[in-house]
Amino acid sequence: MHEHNGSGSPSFLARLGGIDRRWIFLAMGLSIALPILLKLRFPEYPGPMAKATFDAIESVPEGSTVLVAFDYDPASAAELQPMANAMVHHCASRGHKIVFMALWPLGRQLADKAIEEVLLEFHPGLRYGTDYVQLGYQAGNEGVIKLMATNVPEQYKTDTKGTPLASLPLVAQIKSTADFALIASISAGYPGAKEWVQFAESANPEAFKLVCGSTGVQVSQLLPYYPKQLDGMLVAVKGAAEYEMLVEGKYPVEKNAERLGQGRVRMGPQLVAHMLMIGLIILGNIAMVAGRSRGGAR
Amino acid sequence: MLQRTIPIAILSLSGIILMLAYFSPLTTSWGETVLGWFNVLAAVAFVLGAGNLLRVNLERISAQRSGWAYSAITLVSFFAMLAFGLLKLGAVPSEKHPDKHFAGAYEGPTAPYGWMYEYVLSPLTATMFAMLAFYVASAAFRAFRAKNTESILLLGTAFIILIAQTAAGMFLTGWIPQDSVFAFLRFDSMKIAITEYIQTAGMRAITIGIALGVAATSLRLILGVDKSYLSKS
Amino acid sequence: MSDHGSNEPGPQVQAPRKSYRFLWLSLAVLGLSVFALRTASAAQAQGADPAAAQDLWKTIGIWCAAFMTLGILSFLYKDNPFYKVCESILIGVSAAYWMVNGFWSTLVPNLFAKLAPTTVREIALPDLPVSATPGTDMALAFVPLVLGFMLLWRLAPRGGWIAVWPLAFIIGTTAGMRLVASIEADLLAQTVATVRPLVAFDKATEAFDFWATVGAVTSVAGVLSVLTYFFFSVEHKGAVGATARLGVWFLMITFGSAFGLTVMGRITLLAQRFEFLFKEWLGIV
Amino acid sequence: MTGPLHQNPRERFVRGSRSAAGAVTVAMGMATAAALAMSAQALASAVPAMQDAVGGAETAAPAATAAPVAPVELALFNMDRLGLFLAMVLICGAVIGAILVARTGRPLRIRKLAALEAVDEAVGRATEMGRSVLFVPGIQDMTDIQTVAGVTVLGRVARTAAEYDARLEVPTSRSIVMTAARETVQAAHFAAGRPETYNDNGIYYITDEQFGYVAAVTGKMVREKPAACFYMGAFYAESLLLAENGNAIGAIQIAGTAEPSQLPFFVAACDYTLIGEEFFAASAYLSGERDQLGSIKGQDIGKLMVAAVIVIGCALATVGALFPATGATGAVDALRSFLGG
Repeated sequence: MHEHNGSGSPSFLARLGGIDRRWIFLAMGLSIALPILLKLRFPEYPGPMAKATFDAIESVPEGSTVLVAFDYDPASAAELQPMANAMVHHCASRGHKIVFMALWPLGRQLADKAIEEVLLEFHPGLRYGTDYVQLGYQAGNEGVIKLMATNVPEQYKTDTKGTPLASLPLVAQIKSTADFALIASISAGYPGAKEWVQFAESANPEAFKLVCGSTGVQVSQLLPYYPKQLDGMLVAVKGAAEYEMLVEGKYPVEKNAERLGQGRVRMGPQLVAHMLMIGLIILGNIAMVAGRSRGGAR
Repeated sequence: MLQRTIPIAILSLSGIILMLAYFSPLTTSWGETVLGWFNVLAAVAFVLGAGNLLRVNLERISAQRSGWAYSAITLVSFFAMLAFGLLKLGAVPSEKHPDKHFAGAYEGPTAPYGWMYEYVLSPLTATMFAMLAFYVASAAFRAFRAKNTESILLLGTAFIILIAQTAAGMFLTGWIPQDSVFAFLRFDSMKIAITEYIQTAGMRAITIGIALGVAATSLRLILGVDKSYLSKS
Repeated sequence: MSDHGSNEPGPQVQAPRKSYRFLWLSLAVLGLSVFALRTASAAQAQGADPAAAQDLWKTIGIWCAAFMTLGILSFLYKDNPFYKVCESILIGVSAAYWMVNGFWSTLVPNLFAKLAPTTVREIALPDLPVSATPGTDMALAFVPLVLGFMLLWRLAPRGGWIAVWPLAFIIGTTAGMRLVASIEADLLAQTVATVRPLVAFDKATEAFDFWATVGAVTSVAGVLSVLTYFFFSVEHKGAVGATARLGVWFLMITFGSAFGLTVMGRITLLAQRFEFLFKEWLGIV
Repeated sequence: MTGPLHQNPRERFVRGSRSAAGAVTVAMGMATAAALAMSAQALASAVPAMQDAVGGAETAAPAATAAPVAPVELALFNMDRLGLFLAMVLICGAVIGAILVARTGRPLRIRKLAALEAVDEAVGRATEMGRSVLFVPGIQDMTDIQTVAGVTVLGRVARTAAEYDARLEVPTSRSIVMTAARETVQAAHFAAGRPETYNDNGIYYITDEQFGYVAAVTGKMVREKPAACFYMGAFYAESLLLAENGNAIGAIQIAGTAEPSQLPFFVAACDYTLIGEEFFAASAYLSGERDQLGSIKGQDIGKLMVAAVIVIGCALATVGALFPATGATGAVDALRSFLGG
């Protein structure tokens, strides 16, 4: 704000409105750096969407085959990998068999990472082919989903190692997406959860449960589908953190637990930074009112 | 003629072919050919850009204008990256054709080009992107002030969403039962209502308007009404 | 929205230049010497191991990345030589990066491979499939070749108008493409998505659902009022003005909501940079 | 789309047309009829262009003669896209009709856009302060209509700048945009009657890389402190980086974009923002030509059509929900599948 002349020096609050923005930068930097340095973790209160996701995976009978699609790339991994990790652990703990796939070219590596760091770490007894299968990436965007809705073996002739699907017991009997008990799309945009709703869910509305994990930016595109078409939805790091709470509450792990806590670690800076933003908005308005009441410049 | 009539004719013709190609399967392949040409031109454009970059920076260096040393840094890094990439220096040889140098992969982290990408280009761009966190804060502080109804709505909505995005939302209003009459006061319910009903509606109308604007602008170009891209020399 | 002029550069910008230069210089020297020490010790620890060279390059890389990160962040304080160096490197490296990508992924397979398939196969793409119609391919490839040269003519001192031909081609292609695509994907799709019953019943109990009805009416009213705001033929007065005003309110809520939803993603990005600095570079977390 | 950040325009560009390949062959009679109608339409839209091209020639070939010969394998017309085709004919027809009406010389009333009124003021202020004017035409190539619209707005800004003799800087992120901007600015100098003041140096390419470009532009802003900043075109994450730095140097900022995800940031951080369709209207409005103003009227007719479809559709759907026996829901579904393709 412009400082006015005449009626004495403006109050501290009024001057606050024109504060050098570098103080705001500093506050923002600290509010993100300190929680990381101090490893601050705050309790999360699982919201209805995270609970719905958790319940959807719980509600499917033990030993069902579930499909987890990694529809993102490393650029969005900071937001999505934590929920992918928690979901993989959840499915395996519940006794589900997991089929991995990706609609984004680099999604396959991220799925491999989840298999190595979570699935095999916490469930070392699982065997490839009977307990889990990695189908990898196929080009074609929503076309991949369309074809899978009627004919999975036509879309995926082999897994990533080149083994025909028929020789993998877990997927030998899978004909279409309707044969999965649950499908989860962890998605950062196009193609992703929206396309799963449009092309898989609408083809077989009752056949399987569909849940998704989404980045914050594309959330508004997906909200209209919850809770009718999407049985559950994890929204950005916050959704991941809430979901981690639920998963860890029921299926705790002994060592390397931090691999299932990344969402909550990243929520530390989020909470502090959001509080800062809210505080800044309030402060800005107080400063405006203070400046106005003293007859200062607008 | 050469400078105005032919360009307008080229524009209209290529536009009409692409419109036709969309409706008539017979002409789909024409559209694909035209797009193939377009992609090649887009790649040629990089050469044009590089040429201009060289000119601007060389001029600055030769005139020793202020900041010419930075122009030199730009040129050095440009040529280094160009050499690593175009000549595939230190590229990992292809497994199938180890004898052919140019069949090798230059993107891997062990090749200089890949190293430059991983440790120079991507941290630089990622940090530029991350700067947004700071600017988002200062913009919120400065711009979200309740001056009139419009700004109250803007800041009020942002406020609700910001609270609903963290644990604070559940902490403050999570105790209100989901099925009670007051459930709409829960921050998470408010967030869903705002995004699902209002934001979706607003975005839809914006999108419809944009579509009309794009269609009308395209049509003006194809009809030759809008000729602003032509200089009058 | 904002009140410009309120953030005029303050007096701090004119602070004595010399001391700043000294500050930046000493920071750079300090950083470089720590880096040199650390690389030297890392190299010594690993001896002449063949894998050591790779580790060494990785260490250098992480230090390099850390300097780049800090250099960009220093801009928040003020413009400075550090930032300028990072900016210059970023411009140079990225321009070359895009050019190299355009060369190997587009020009070689889509232009050169059509003009001279045998040569390209011999030098760079041994697996290039043999085309069924090499003659047509080559003839068609001449069009972009010629247009490309015309585009590059811009670099010549005279005859700038020559570049207008390829430009007209590009704009024409865009216009034809976008005209249809925007009507299909945006106009029709969004219009159809707006159409819905203005009353809602609970699916299970078939009872009247008050909140869902309010939601449906709000959505449709929102779309119509914002469209009214975009109406250019009539001044915003009277009934039209009132509706347009409602449209502005919808827009403001839309923008506020979108702003709030984006914040989380932006903070994650910065958190990731800090995690890199603290974990991979300094190793203190 | 892969999120608002790393959108590759070229990929999107290609994808749109490829989907045309999956067409269905339909009854030949229908197809030929539709194709006839379509080629007539295509020609109709071509005719004014050609007329213009040859300097307003009087004669134009009769539309029907250009009908393609019946094909053997591929359908002439993809019947799945009939609804889209009709919608396109209606909207293009509205725009063309409005342009023709505008040519008759009837007065055109278009409401004023505050952001546009501010253009002259901003350039004038820059001149007074002896500082430059910065124009950023977005980060996309000419493959985006927003960039084309941005370059059109540039024409007006450049003309005002030439008249006031203010220094104009246009850094671009694509070299083709640089070419187009140079043509436009040169034309603006001619229009202002000062061709001798034009030079290429103010319009230059930086880099295609989104954040490399922003780093350079924000650096430039802080060092040269332009008094007015225009952001007109397609913007992604860089919108706020630019607008906040522009604010910090105290520049008047006027933005225009049709990128919905970035509108909130421009609205929050700039003095004036052209929102979505306003931006396209502005590019026509600024030209001041009757034809272009007419096309804004055409856009309005398009909006009326959209509103009519929404109102009728919602009414039908509501009747269908209240009285299922009327079968109104079926009519809505039919409308939906016809328009939705």
